[in-house]
Amino acid sequence: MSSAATPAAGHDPHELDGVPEGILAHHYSSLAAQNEAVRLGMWLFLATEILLFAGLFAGYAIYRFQFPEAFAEASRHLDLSLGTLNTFVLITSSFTVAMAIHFARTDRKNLAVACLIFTIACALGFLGIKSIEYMHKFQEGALPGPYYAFKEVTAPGAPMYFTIYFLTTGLHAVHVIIGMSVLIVLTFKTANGRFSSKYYTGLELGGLYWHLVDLVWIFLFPLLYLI
Amino acid sequence: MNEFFRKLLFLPEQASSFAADVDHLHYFVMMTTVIMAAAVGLCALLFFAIYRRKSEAQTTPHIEPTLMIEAAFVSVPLILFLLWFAVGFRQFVEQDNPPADAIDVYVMAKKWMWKFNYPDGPNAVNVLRVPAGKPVRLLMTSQDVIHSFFVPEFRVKKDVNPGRYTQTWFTATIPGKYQILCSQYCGAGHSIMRGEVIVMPPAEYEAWLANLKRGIPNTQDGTPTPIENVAANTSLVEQGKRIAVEQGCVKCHTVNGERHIGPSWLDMYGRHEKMKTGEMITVDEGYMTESIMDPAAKIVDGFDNVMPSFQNKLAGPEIAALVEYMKSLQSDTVRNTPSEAPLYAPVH
Amino acid sequence: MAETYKPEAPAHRPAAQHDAHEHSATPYVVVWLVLCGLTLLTVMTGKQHLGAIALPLAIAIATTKSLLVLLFFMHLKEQKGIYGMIIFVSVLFALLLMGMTITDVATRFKPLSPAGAPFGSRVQLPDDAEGGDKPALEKEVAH
Amino acid sequence: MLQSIDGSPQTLAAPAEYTPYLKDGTTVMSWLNTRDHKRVGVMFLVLVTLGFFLGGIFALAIRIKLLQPGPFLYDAMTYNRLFTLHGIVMIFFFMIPAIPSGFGNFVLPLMIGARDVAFPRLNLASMYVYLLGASLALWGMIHGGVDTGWTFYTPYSSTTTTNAFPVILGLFIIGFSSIMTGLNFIVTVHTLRAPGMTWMRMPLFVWAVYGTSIIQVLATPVLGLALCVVGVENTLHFGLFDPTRGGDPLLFQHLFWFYSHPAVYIMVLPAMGVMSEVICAFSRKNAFGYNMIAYSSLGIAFVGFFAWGHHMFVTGQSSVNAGIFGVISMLVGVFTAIKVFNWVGTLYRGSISFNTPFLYACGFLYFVVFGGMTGIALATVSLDVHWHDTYFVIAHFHFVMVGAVIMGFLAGLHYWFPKMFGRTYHDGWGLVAGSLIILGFNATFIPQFLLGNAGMPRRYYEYPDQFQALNVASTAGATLLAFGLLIILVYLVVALVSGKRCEQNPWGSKGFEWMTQSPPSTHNFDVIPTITTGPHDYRTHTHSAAFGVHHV
Repeated sequence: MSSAATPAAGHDPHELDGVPEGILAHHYSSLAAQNEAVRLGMWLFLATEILLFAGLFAGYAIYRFQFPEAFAEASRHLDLSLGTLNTFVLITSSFTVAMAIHFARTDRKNLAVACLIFTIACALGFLGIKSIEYMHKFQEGALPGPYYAFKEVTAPGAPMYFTIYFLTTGLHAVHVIIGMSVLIVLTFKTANGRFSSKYYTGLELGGLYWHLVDLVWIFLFPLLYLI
Repeated sequence: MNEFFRKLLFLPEQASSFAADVDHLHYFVMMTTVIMAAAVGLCALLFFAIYRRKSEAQTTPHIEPTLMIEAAFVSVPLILFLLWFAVGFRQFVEQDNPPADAIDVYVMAKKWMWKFNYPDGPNAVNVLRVPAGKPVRLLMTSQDVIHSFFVPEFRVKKDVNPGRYTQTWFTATIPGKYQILCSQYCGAGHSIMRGEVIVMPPAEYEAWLANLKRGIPNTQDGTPTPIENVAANTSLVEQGKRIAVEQGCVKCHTVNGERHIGPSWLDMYGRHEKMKTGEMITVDEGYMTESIMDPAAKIVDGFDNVMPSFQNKLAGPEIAALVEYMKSLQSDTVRNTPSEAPLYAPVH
Repeated sequence: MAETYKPEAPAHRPAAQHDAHEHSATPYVVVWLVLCGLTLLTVMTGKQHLGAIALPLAIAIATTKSLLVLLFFMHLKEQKGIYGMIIFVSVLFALLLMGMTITDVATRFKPLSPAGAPFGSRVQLPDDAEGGDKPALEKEVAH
Repeated sequence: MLQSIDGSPQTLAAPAEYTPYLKDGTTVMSWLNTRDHKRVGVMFLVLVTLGFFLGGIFALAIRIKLLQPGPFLYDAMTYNRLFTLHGIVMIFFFMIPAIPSGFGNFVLPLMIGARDVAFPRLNLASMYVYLLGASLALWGMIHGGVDTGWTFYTPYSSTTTTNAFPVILGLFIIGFSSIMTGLNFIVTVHTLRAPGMTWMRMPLFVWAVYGTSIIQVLATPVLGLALCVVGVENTLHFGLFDPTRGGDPLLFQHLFWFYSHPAVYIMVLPAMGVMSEVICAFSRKNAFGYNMIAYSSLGIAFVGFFAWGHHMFVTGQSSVNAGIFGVISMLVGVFTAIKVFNWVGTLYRGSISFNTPFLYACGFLYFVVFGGMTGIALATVSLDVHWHDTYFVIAHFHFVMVGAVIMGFLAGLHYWFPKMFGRTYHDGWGLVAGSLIILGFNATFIPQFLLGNAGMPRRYYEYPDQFQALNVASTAGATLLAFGLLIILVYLVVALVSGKRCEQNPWGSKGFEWMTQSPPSTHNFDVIPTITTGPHDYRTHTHSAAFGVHHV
């Protein structure tokens, strides 16, 4: 889905006095206009992501309102240290993606590639920590709906907490995986010199998507872990 | 005038108290719609007739609407629509809040049938008997999917959601038989899930109720489906007393006002209780049902948390019977009048 | 004489692609440190379970963190207003969806959803779920 | 085509030799791998027309069964599947993509003087995603179909044993096609307008499609989430809406209607855009109150998001919510009323010629007023208690959907037929078919209004006997409507094959899309025009005026 959203950037570059140059589609008046359009398209796509998660946050709001003590009790059984670590991992990865774009814009390709690789490592770390938490929950039986068999929390509505937990973190994990694959593609492109101070929109859009994934987690973490 | 419009628009009989008002708003709205549609259509045809194209080379002036016209285009529909809303919403709020002296009936919707429990009478399937001229409140819930209680003649409709109560009310004015239809899609039998409301003159209703209490089901009640027989002789209150004894409630809760392991049930209904957490609540059906299912939720101050939960031990109708029994334990009168409406908790 | 269509050669050499010239990386590092600090803050306050103000405080911290990411990491600060407008409108509609659903649940007729409705939402642990009149829905579900 | 600078009337030079987009590569691959927005638009039109006829077949099957009150022809489960599939196919396969992805794709770049949409490859991807979603849903329909109604209300949709998951997954994927098209158009309007075309000189169809795109981009994700969660609920039973675990079925209804109410404006707004163009073109007059129509398009798009609760007045939603949603639903109605008054104002002192598109415009005016105001009546909270989930609601949304949107679709089809295929159709047959459709449509749905008043609930396989007479009348009307639509199919296909070749601007319209050749070349304009006036400015008569150059 995301590769389709940034179509115009991935053309085979043609050199312009040694510095790679974005290809100008026939119907745009200038390269700047084309980059403007691509960036506007990306921001609109980010708007759709925000509304996608809005639905789940509405569900969270309702069930927290109806079962406050179940939510509080269940959230205390989450592993706060792993959650906090995950938040730091994502914020750092957001920082390194921003640095990667900064290096690309100042023609320091190798540093940019290094930052991107570090970001992908952070993403893998996030997914690793998440799977540890999931395994822990599977053993405990803290699962959504009819599969709920968690002994400690028996307040009414406890399964609703874990339904919301698995839906939100699951959907977020899917977006982390999408973001990671976009970053892997961009790393290869940066490696073979595709982006430069003349043209780095493709990398910037990948970075925007990754920042959004971080934004969603910034809201998810306190709501799920810190009630 | 009312009858003419009602027949013209195929509206069913106005057999409930607010049916007439709703229909008058109906006529006003529909007539304005038809007039506006006709006006716009005729105006377009008129302009077509007058300004038909004279020649291929004809040019037309560039006309912009004056501010006055723009203001009129906005304000006329706005005022009209807001007027409709004002009248409509007032009627809706009146339809949504039952009067205090309404007769309670518990409605249980189930895949493709209706079950009615009268607090102090029999329960019946697919047939709801109500006295004419008295408000009847329906506390409805469903056992599986969403259904919807709809009686066209009363202009009454309310979805019946699983997992919670929804309520609606009506005052049937004209005695007779009216069809209950399910109007929320609920599967294969959605269109055959029909019941019947039999509106009886008050005297006849009391006589019918009295007969049934004495266990003489003299009138065949609609078409009770084989699965559900009509338990004619025991009222909910008596069933509640029997359950209270069977389940051992009376071992901890006295019925004569003495303090025991649990709070006494005498005069409990409607009382303002202080909880352990200091929160003041009024004892109503919601609180009583909640305490049966989850005693630890709200414990009365001065008592400790020893009561076992009856979750999965008691079915829906048994809970309703227990609640009715508790409500009937009033010290001043051993009530056989219809139960008061539950006190509504303030909307916080 | 029809002017045959020729894709316009890029008439002028495009200047450096972006207007604001990037010079130093310090703003990123600063923003990163502030974000880490805010995360620590929200974890500390969250752990103490402050009760009523816990939620608004957590949301406030999360909003400031997201604004920081939006303005600096995503360069919203130095770009045209249209992008900020898009995000603002989408957040507005998101809040609208959450707000109206909460108003509905909050102002519902209270006995309408007693926590322990006859076949209410109490936790049915699989091992003791077979007792009592299990609601038909659950029978069908747990096949 | 040389552009005359001084704007003197340009005698129609022989059309210079150019390769129209239809001839520019005639291999199948050139169509399947096209970057040309016009070809994507034509392919979308073909697909949505197939969807329309499939939905029509389901509709006729339902109408025939309803001739008898008792069981007849097929059983209840088949009936439930039929009305569900009728709803799904008509709404998701036809109504939502028809005008935005069909005509919008073809005409919008022409109208704003662009060579193509902002992201040509995303445009093609949108069509393939639509194809993938539609085929997945069709596969689900063939293997057992789904009987939950197009609204998928839980807990019925989460416990139904019919084959719901592939259909839900198919609709989830079709949602992406809608998002892609909307996103594409917003970026196109923002970045690719011709020089000189300020926001206030854009044609009204572009305003309408712009408003629609905003809704498509901002509302469809919530439908995606709702369908995704219902799919998970139906297969894995996560219990998000499971009432026995404290779940709240109303939460699904909130999520579903948060999309589905703005979705009705995705359907009707483009039709209103087509109407603005057709009424201005055939009365040869500038739009009366251009600003009001333009701003009310945005107003509908924006306020439409606030009004979804009027679908849930009787579902046990709190009366506080009912009040809030009731008031806002009234505001949305005002925007439509403004548009209607301005259309009638446009006719004033125009020079009107009565062709098929204009007949559909008149039909549209009547249906939008009658259908729209019954919508406002339904939003009047106390009347909705009696009407909700009865045939009155069905008559209302068919009046607005079939009446407004399909009239708009047919008007657009007839108005832009010469522009798209370079041929003209037989106008006489067009008028006959149009009047048949308008007549048949009224005969089908006026009885349903009365059925609703009489209290017949919707989605009823067997109904009480007293409703039979009206149902028979409605079925008769439905056959007339179907017959009218078939006539259109016939004479349009005939026109496609052997229609008379037409000149560049057969209607003499001053819409910007008529300023380039018909059918246009692949790159639309030889030289990107500069715009100096608004659209539809008929103060000076130049038969096929040079592009936008007028004595201001």
